[in-house]
Amino acid sequence: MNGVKVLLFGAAADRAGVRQTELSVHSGVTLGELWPILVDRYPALVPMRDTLAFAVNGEYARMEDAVSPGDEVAVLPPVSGG
Amino acid sequence: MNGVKVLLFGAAADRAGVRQTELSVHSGVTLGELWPILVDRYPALVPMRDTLAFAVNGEYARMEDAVSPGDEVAVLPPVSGG
Amino acid sequence: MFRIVEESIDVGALVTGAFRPDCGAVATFVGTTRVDESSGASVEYLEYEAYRPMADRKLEEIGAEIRERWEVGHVSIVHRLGRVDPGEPSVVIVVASPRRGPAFEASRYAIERIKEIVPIWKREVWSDGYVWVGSQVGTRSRHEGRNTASLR
Amino acid sequence: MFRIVEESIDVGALVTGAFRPDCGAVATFVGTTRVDESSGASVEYLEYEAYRPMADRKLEEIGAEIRERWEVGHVSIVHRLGRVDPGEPSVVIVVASPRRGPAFEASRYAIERIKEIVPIWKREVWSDGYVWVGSQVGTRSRHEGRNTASLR
Repeated sequence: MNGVKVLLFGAAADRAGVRQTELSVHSGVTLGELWPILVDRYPALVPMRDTLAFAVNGEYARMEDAVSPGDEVAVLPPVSGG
Repeated sequence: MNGVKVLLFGAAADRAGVRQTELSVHSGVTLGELWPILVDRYPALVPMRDTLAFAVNGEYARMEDAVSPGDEVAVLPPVSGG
Repeated sequence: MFRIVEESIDVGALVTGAFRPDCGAVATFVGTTRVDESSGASVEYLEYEAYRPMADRKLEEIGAEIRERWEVGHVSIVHRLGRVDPGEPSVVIVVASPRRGPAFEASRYAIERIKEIVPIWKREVWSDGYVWVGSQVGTRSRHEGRNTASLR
Repeated sequence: MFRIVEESIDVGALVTGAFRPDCGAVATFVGTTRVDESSGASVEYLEYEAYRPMADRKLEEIGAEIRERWEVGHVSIVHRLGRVDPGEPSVVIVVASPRRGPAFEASRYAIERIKEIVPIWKREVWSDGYVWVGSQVGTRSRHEGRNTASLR
């Protein structure tokens, strides 16, 4: 497959209205390049941008980190456990 | 009665060999004046002097505080609860 | 022992399970649902969700950080998911150490780190709507100074 | 609730008994008998005694000091007397507060104050004699840098 699985949590899932989606990407795309594709589909996420963190395959990642088809990307609002 | 009850605890009871005794005093004697009478009876207490605190009727007291017949004096080594 | 659970937490068993003859101090922190109140509304319960297994791994990382920084004989962290009613525990941290200083410091460190790095989220369900804590996203609009409405 | 007891302490009941809907944080400290070792000898158990009822009153005073200094919903302190075996609790402190900062600070304060003002004494019973902690009076003579022998 040439998609990445995108998981959304908490307020991000709430605003997007989905908890999971799949985006088609070419290999080597960065998280920063993935974001416009995601918000194109879920524009309600736009105002959350500055509060979000991201994980790739279960580890925190930066916007310049690359994503490959088959990866799992997670959209993480500010954590609030405890 | 014209005695004060003296209770000893922990290391003080250990060194004196008793947990309780009674000393005859005149009214208005201070704790500081009581001490020589006590160590006359239990000389093994002498080396502990600087480590001890005292209570009169269940509250911490200073050496200049007065003791009256009927009072309860407690000889308190450094506390080590917890 | 680091666990994320769906059911209620047996706090007593966790605490007594930390007692060891080589430790003289056991510090425990329990986070419980607090009924906040404002403008006539109140919190009815909290609801937690997690990104697993990342959240499980982050709890283990916190345990490893603690063992690097302090001399501890036992660390356990259990976090609950789903609905947690008022006065019920959502998180329990237990640290045993030979001495009390490290036990206190490590247990405090654990809860602060949980709130920083573990992908768990809580939703306050109020009598008049809900709020995702930290994001201020939700359905409450009438009361909060926290700008719940502006994001909707 | 402030108590001095002769029997073993039900730690789980004390902790869960502090959960309240108006508090979000419960900090607990448990002091347990630690098996210290030196020069081939080891601690076999601790033995505690108290000057009562002064000790009971001092525990209550510590509770009052805590309520003056911090916003707390619940404070309990239980201290055990007599023989306390390795890994067994001698003291349990539980503080519930709306927020975690005061809960941590108050529970730490409680144990420090107990060690300062509550007339309770502990004797370490070693495999080769005993020592009154703090006084260094006892029957151990061969090992300690603490001048056990010089006072005898």
